[in-house]
Amino acid sequence: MSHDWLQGSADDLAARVPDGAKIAIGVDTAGVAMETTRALIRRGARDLHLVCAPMAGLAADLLIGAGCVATLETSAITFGEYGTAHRFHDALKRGAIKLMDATCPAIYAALEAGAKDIPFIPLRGLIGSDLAAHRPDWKVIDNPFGEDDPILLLPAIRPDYALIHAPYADRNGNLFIGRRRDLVLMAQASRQGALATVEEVRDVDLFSSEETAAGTLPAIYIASTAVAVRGAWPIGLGDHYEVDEAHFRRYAELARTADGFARYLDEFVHRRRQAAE
Amino acid sequence: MSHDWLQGSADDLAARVPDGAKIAIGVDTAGVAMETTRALIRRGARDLHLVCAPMAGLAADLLIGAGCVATLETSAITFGEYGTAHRFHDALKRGAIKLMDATCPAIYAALEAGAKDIPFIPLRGLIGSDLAAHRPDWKVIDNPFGEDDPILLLPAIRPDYALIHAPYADRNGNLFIGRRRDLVLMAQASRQGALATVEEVRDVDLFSSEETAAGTLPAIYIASTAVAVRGAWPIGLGDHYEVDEAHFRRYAELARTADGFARYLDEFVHRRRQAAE
Amino acid sequence: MNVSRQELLIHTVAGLLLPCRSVAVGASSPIPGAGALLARDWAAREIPSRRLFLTILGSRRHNSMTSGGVELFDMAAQGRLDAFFLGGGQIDGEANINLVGAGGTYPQTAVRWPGSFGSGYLYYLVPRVILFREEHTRRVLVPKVDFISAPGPRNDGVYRPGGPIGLLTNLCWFAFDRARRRFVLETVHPGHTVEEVHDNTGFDFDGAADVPTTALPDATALAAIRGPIARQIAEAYPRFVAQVFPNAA
Amino acid sequence: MNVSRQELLIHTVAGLLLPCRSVAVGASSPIPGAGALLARDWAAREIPSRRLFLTILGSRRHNSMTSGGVELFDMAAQGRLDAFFLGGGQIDGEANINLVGAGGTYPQTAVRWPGSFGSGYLYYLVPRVILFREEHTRRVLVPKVDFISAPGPRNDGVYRPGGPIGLLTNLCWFAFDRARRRFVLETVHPGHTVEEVHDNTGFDFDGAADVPTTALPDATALAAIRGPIARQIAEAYPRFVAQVFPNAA
Repeated sequence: MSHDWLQGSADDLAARVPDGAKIAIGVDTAGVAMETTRALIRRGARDLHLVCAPMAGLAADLLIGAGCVATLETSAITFGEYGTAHRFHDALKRGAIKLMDATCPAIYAALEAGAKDIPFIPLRGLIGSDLAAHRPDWKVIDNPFGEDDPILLLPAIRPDYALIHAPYADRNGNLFIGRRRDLVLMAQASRQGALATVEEVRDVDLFSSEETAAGTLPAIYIASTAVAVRGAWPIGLGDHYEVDEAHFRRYAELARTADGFARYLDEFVHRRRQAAE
Repeated sequence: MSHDWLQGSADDLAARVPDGAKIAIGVDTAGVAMETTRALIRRGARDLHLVCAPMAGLAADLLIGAGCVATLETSAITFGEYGTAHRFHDALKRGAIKLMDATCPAIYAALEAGAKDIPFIPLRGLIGSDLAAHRPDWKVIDNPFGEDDPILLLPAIRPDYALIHAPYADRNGNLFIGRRRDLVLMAQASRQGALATVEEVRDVDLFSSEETAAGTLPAIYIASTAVAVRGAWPIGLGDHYEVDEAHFRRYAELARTADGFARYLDEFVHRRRQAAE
Repeated sequence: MNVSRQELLIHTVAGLLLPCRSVAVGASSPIPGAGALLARDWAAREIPSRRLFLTILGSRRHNSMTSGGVELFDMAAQGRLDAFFLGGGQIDGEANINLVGAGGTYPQTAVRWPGSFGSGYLYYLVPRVILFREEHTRRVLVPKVDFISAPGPRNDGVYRPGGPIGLLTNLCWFAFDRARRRFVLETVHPGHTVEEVHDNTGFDFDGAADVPTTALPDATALAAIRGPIARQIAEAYPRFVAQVFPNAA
Repeated sequence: MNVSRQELLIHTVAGLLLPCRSVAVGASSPIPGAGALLARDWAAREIPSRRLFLTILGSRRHNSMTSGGVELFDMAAQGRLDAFFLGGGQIDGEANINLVGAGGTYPQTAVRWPGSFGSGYLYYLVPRVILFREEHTRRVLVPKVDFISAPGPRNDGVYRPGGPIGLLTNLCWFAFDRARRRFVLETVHPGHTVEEVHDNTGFDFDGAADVPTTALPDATALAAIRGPIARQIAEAYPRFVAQVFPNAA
């Protein structure tokens, strides 16, 4: 197999992301590129505009805590049952990040508009909420096809890159993603495409059967790919591995304070220690 | 297997479609419900608004020729290499149908707006074309997020039903469609959902693996399902059977004249003769 | 018959969902999830059998969506989602909900919660939104929320085919009167009193002087909850089931 | 070396597509499809090897899209589609194209063609649209089209990052000058003359008095066209290959 599309590591992907870039990351169930996230911190990325599609967890908390993020656009930051996003809360209180609070379907719709490269898209809901009140970039117009029908318009979101992680790539660089079509949306909406890590490269052609083709993200949407074994760790990956709960507990303890968080970064990001499986 | 969701035949599906209904049909490569189309003609449907998603072939020509159609919304009517749509041309010349000429992405985008139930969606292109000049239902506005940037708004399309055909249903009424996501769009956009025929019902659960799940249209979008073996005939169906070219030649001859078309209907629609495989 | 608080809530949720064809349950919601599974079981036992489509976010098995995360929201817009659950760090008497934060000045609130999730949209579109918040205190049920993630129904000309049908807590079930924009105390859970509800609610609400007690599950329902339903919800919420139904497995 | 008309066109198309990263070819387009396959082959042989993403609509093998029919159009909007082919029942000197009908009064035209397909959108967005129409007559190449399916480039403030780069026919290759909104005769195919082009073109165009002849494929290219390329395009166009390359299989 000649894989000239394959990079050496997640650090090679992170090297492509300039300071100030707009980066999309996905939900914990969709394949989170945690190793690329750590690589971004190692490379010292700054002033990122983080678009959580449509919310995020540990990846956002790490990037915020490490000072990589200037702007955070999200519907929620949550670890679910696995603790609290202390670094996000701390940055908010310090006024260290600009927050663009949204609701999930607004981020999805804006990314869909991005993938269609239409400048805006209307969405129901939101009018009369404080979410809309704090988003001067959203506009309410009178539905031109209705009467006395106010409707919100969202500007399209086109990230520079989407960070994604998938179970495997085929020999041509197409990614198997199954039903996780959020990854398709994120990759299509991104101007440069996805920076993708995979657990492995398999010597197969995903387009050879209608079943695997249906669950494939085509290579044309991928800017760069590298293998990162357990690349979503400590988050789980579908049928492949479970969330590392013990590690989340450890993180929750350390990330309560800036010092503890610095020790966490030192150990697990800069020195690249992964908990044993 | 108890299949209480399964109807007896395509004629049971056609019985659900009232006169005047807005009906979506798909392209020849996506699984055309030809048997349901014939059943609609048998039931004598009238005044249909046919939405071709985003164009159509024989199914549209048959429905138009049989007098079922009042309004035709499409980007093209074509049999590809298999002849000319004589009944469409004849109806146009007689002024028997209202034509809403479009371009493929406009119909897709309007159906996407339908699936999101947003009242309209912007689209690039079209401005300055005679397509736009003849569509008073489309509006040009100034992009509220830009400057001196005219952009077209399309009203959403929400058909009442989508007519679709798929290789098989699983035991719970989910349909395997593979990559043919046009069928998902058509079903989601339709208020009542899809009227679906399948080649067979298989005693499997499409959601049991990530591969088959990725290529599945969930049962929640399906209004009614029936088995119709070779239900796309004389059009082909993916890996299952090829187009019946001899039958298309026969159709092309007969459909040149109203009389010939009437003989075709009598033989192949009302007397239900299918050419031998 | 000893019925736990969770069992009562699961049973109450199931009753509220029974009329539905399609229900979705958000993340971190084991009780709504179990209630939806019970309602689905009841619908399947009707004669003729009736299908209740159910999506439990975070579950791989009870999830039949194939178009990504946006599908839930599109489904709601299409009118294909009859019920959903929302909570809130604060809920006020006009059914405004706040999932963002309290105190301080936004965005530098004294307390910050995860965020609004899908509430700023689903609350307008889903016909039967059930507000579900176990904690029933004046800290949660406030006169006026500090931040409106999603506003309660109001007559402001905004497209709003959906909205809350009521609020279920550890103490009671409030219906919500959309015309009068007020909660109405409908039933109080066994072991609790109307007075207790008043004492712990920060907003005014309506209700007859004589409020009935929330119905308990019968033996059949209780056996279903403790057996098959507990086992089904364990796929998405193993820790919840280990704590509340240790004998289910 | 005896080069057929089709072989010359395939070779010319391949040269026009060589700079691209991503090309799509519409339905009923065997020559553009074969040309795109040849360009892909050339790109793969470059050192270092370069990948040309190719989608042939109607082909199952040369189609790597997984989001339905809309994906082609979204891809164009995203800037991920460098080239596409459009034709027309009529094409005029300002590169307006008509795929709808001629004569009569719309919609009751004397002649009706299938319809506009994706032209009313792709023509604005794809940077290298190649107008491809084999028939080179005054019936097709008219002073002014009867219906504008898609307008040629014009200075009207409409968002238009794309447009035609030229027009390829059985007689010649015209480039299109977007600033002057006129076709420019660039090469005339072997065996034909500038005079013949003028006689058969219904619109005015520019061009030097001394127009070069369209380059012929060399022996390597011709062997590729007749062998592997013909075999690859046969999957989508078996009848074309049986007619034009009977010895390919």
